[in-house]
Amino acid sequence: MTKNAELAKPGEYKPLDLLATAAAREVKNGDIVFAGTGLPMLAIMLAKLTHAPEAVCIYEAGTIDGRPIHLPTSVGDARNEYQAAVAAGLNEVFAQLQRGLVDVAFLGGAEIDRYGNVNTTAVGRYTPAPEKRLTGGGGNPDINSLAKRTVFIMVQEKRRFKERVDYITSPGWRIPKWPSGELVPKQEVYGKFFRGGPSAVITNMGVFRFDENGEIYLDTVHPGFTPEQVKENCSFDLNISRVRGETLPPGRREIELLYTVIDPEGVFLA
Amino acid sequence: MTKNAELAKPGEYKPLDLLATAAAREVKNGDIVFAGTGLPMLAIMLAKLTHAPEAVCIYEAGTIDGRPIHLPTSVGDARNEYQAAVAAGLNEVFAQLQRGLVDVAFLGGAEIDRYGNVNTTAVGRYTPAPEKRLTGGGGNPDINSLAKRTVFIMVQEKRRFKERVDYITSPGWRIPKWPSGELVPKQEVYGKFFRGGPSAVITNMGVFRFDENGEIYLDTVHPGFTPEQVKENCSFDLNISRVRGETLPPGRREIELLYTVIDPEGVFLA
Amino acid sequence: MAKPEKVTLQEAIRLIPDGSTITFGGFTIWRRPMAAVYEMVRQGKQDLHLVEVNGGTHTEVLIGAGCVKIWESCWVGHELYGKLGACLDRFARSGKVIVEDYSHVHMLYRMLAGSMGLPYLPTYASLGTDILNPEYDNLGRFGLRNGSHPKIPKKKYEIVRDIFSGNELIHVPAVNPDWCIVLAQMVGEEGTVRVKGQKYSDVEAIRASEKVIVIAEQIVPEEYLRRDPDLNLVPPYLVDYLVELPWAGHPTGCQGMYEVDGQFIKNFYEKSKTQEMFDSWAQEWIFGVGDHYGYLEKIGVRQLEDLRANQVLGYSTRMRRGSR
Amino acid sequence: MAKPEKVTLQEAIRLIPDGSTITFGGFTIWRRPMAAVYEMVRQGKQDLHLVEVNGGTHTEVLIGAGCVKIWESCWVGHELYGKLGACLDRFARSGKVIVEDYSHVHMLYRMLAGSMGLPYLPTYASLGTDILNPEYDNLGRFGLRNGSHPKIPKKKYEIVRDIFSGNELIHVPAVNPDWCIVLAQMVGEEGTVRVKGQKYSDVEAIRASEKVIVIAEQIVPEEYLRRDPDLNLVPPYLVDYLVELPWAGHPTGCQGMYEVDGQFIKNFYEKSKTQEMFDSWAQEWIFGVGDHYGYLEKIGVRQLEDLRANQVLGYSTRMRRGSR
Repeated sequence: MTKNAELAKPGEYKPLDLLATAAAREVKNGDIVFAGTGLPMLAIMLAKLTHAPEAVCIYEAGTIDGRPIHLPTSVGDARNEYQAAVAAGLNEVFAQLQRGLVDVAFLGGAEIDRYGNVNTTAVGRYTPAPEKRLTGGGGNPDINSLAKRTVFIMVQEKRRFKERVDYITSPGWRIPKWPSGELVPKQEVYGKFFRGGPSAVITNMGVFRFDENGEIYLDTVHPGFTPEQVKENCSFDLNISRVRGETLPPGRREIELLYTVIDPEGVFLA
Repeated sequence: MTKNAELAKPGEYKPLDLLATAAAREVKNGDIVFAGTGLPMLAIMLAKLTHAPEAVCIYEAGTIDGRPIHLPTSVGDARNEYQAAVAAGLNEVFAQLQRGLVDVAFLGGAEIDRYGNVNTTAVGRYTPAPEKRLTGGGGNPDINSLAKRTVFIMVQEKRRFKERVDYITSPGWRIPKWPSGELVPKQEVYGKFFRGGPSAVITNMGVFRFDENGEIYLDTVHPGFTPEQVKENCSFDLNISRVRGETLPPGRREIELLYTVIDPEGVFLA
Repeated sequence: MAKPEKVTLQEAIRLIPDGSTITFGGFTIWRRPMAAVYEMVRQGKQDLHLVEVNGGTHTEVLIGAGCVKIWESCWVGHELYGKLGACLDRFARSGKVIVEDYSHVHMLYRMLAGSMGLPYLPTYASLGTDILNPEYDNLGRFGLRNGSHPKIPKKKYEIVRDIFSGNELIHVPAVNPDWCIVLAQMVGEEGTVRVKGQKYSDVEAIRASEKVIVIAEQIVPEEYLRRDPDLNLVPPYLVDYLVELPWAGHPTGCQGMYEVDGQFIKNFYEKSKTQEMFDSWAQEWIFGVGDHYGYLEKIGVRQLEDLRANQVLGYSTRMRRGSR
Repeated sequence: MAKPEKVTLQEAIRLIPDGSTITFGGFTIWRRPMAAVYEMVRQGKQDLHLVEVNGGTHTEVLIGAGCVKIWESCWVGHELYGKLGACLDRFARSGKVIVEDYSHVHMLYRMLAGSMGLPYLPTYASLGTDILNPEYDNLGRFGLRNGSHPKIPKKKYEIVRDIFSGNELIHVPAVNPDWCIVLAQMVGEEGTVRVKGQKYSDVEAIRASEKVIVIAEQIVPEEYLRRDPDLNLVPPYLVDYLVELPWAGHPTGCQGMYEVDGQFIKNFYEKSKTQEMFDSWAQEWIFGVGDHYGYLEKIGVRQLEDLRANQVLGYSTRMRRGSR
């Protein structure tokens, strides 16, 4: 078995492996994690098998601290229930979320803006009839409101990284205060209920974080890309002045776990 | 086995037998019943064994539709769970209650007034320190607010049937509207949420009901008592003009069921 | 009456009038009463008002078949097997379906409020989003919040300042659907419902609704379920109609019974992208098969056995899921 | 940390500072963590602020021993075995304990709100009662609603007019106790809690509270409990401290384990009617026995075996309950 510390070299891993590994590294040991369908499931399972064995996973559909032996394909999956602590329902897990128990959550989105506002509802005009309807928010905005940290996993495209998203499905760091709609810091809208918000965005090109003003900046760039290339794939003027360097590639042990223990069937990792 | 229709003669039953039987007769077949500790348990079990086999019993502690084979002594009792449909908790049963599912509930009280307001909290002065502290309301006021009909089982004493109770624990037909405290009809306080209220009071001397104005009157008097005797055991001027006659005594079959099937151990029926 | 009436699927669905407000048990592509949804399409239900904690493949079938007028929810899609609701996209764009967007917590709390007999519940989930944009209140824009529609609240939500916390939060209005249809693994002869595994928001949907149809994969001795009341979901008196029908959730999954049929959903998703393709899919899989057993015959024993859950693990171990 | 720390009863109780706000699992005289209550008396806890969905024998012991300053709840008594709380009567009359009366639904919703992270919940239960009489807001009368007590809300309740129903209802404030102590039949080695039978308001009390102590009648393999996650109450991360102690609920009952000791409670109730008798009872049954095992020895094997539950029925069939 290879050592965890041995990092894979360029060409020895696929983009998805890097995404899963980078996402897993956002989990701290002991974290209570809210994970959605897809890549986040790989990330939390990888984290638990490596540096965060005491992390606990809650699924939106109601399963708490499952220990699946086969990779679940969605949060409703029966596989999540294997050796779970509790098989509850939405009311229980959302109560825990709103009570402030969730440390970190993984989310996705179709569009994001410089303040971390995310759109999963509709592209273009919303009303009276939408130009293009997406899935809708689901629990994304709730989890993003109520967890201490959230990590977004997204595809890096110019049309997805926008100055302003067409519809704010999920609240970033500057958000409308209704009924006026004036954009104000998240803290102002949530007051005593404020717990945190987007802490990282991981794409196929880099890892982004948010500064003191809640503005996104590029933190690390994935091996094989330059900060300028990332900037070119944003519609807004991305801050690349704080780049710390390259994103750490996956370890060889992490890749082995992903392909042989976590997803041997090739459900997500083809 | 004796026939249900055969009524017992004076001297063939005890006061408690009559109370249990009269209470059981308030249950209609198919009713969803909320029952408390003590006599109500005998009443609902008796009703189910006689004229209301499809009645269903919910206990405040969380058990729904139990089929106990040994008489429970309190609503929290494990005996309630035998062959129950669901062993839930307070949140589930109170949700059903507030949702309007409960047809009839049995309650008790230390004091009652002419409008059916009941006190189980404190006798005499309440504040700053009470003169005599009782148990407190428990679910009594909630059940009395939210069920379609409630039946009170009480001891008939002058000090308990008062012009005005010292503390309105459980709402009758004329109740204070806060913050002013003005006494108004229950319908006015509950508005759209109004479902009903006290429909009968059963004591060791008679059965009382409420008129169009929400005022209590004597409906039937137990064998062996006169309406005047009942009136003498009330502090207020009891309406005895509508007495229909004597309370139907227990059937022989009902007594047999009470002593041989429902409470063979003599938990309540010594 | 404390006991549900046992009826056929066709009888149960015939009871639902056009224009009803409906909700379903299940979660996205799990434990959805698909057989009931197909039968609703066969019976040509119109103007349905769906209020769902979340949507899924069943929602798309109903929308594509033209049964739905209003959809209030937070999400529709097919998880891994179809990234969005193509029918909803099409019907929303053309204005044939009015969409009212909430968040997942909002929808849950609307149903929970209804199930608790409350007119609303408070929350601060999803403050600062366009879900609360007053211009995006679609039912209001269409003039449907004038009080003449008993199942449409006067406001989408209300902003309140709370004296206890000193904070702003919102009240979301209760919903009490006319009908709720739930799929359960086991129901007792008298109607006690047992749901295995995650409960999703089934109990809230059942308690909130005026009439409840439960489709049981199997009806079992009541006495068996009552040996373990800790495992049961709701008592018989919360169920109005009971239908027994195996595989009633296909192509969605049912814990302990069968797997999600991912290939079937993927194929449906592709066909749902145009109305023409949807119509021919519906002809093939809904109208053409006649009834539920015709549908199962068309799927075939081999596929059903691949989908059948391993009785120890609760999910299929025979079905090929990935690329390896 | 996801796992509770395993400690002794003495260690667990030592962690609770005087003046703490405390709640308990259980219901009236069922599944109350009595061993913990006795230990609180032995350690001489002072100025406790109890916030309970309902009270019972445990409340009376704490009040009689002078540990309690404020009691917010809706009911105290001993069911069949003592018709009221004689200690509360005495301490309330003398003004040594401040009582705040709510209804059962109010208390449940206060705990539920706390457990859902909400500042309040709405209800219309118990409108039109003296519970809502503004002059009967005892904490307010004693000047404790001035905002300087973090666990005392600014108002007892608020009357609101709701725009959705057009009706008046009330908001009851959330409570988040500092400590919650729960007795469970089984806890896994890692801390998953299983409660058999009625759940009362245990999950609400646990989620609402800042720190949770669970007393397990028995600690069992975690893997065993996780085979059936449908039966478990809460996951390990909601439990801070875990104590294993058999018969920890005596004289209250514990489903599947043992019966209520009615004679014991009846005797306690009689003794609780004067402070002198209470003190000598406490000397005999709390201080004199030294610890929990001393207490059990004093009760004796014969009595314990009479109380032990029949493993099929979940309650005792050996104990004489009535007059026949």
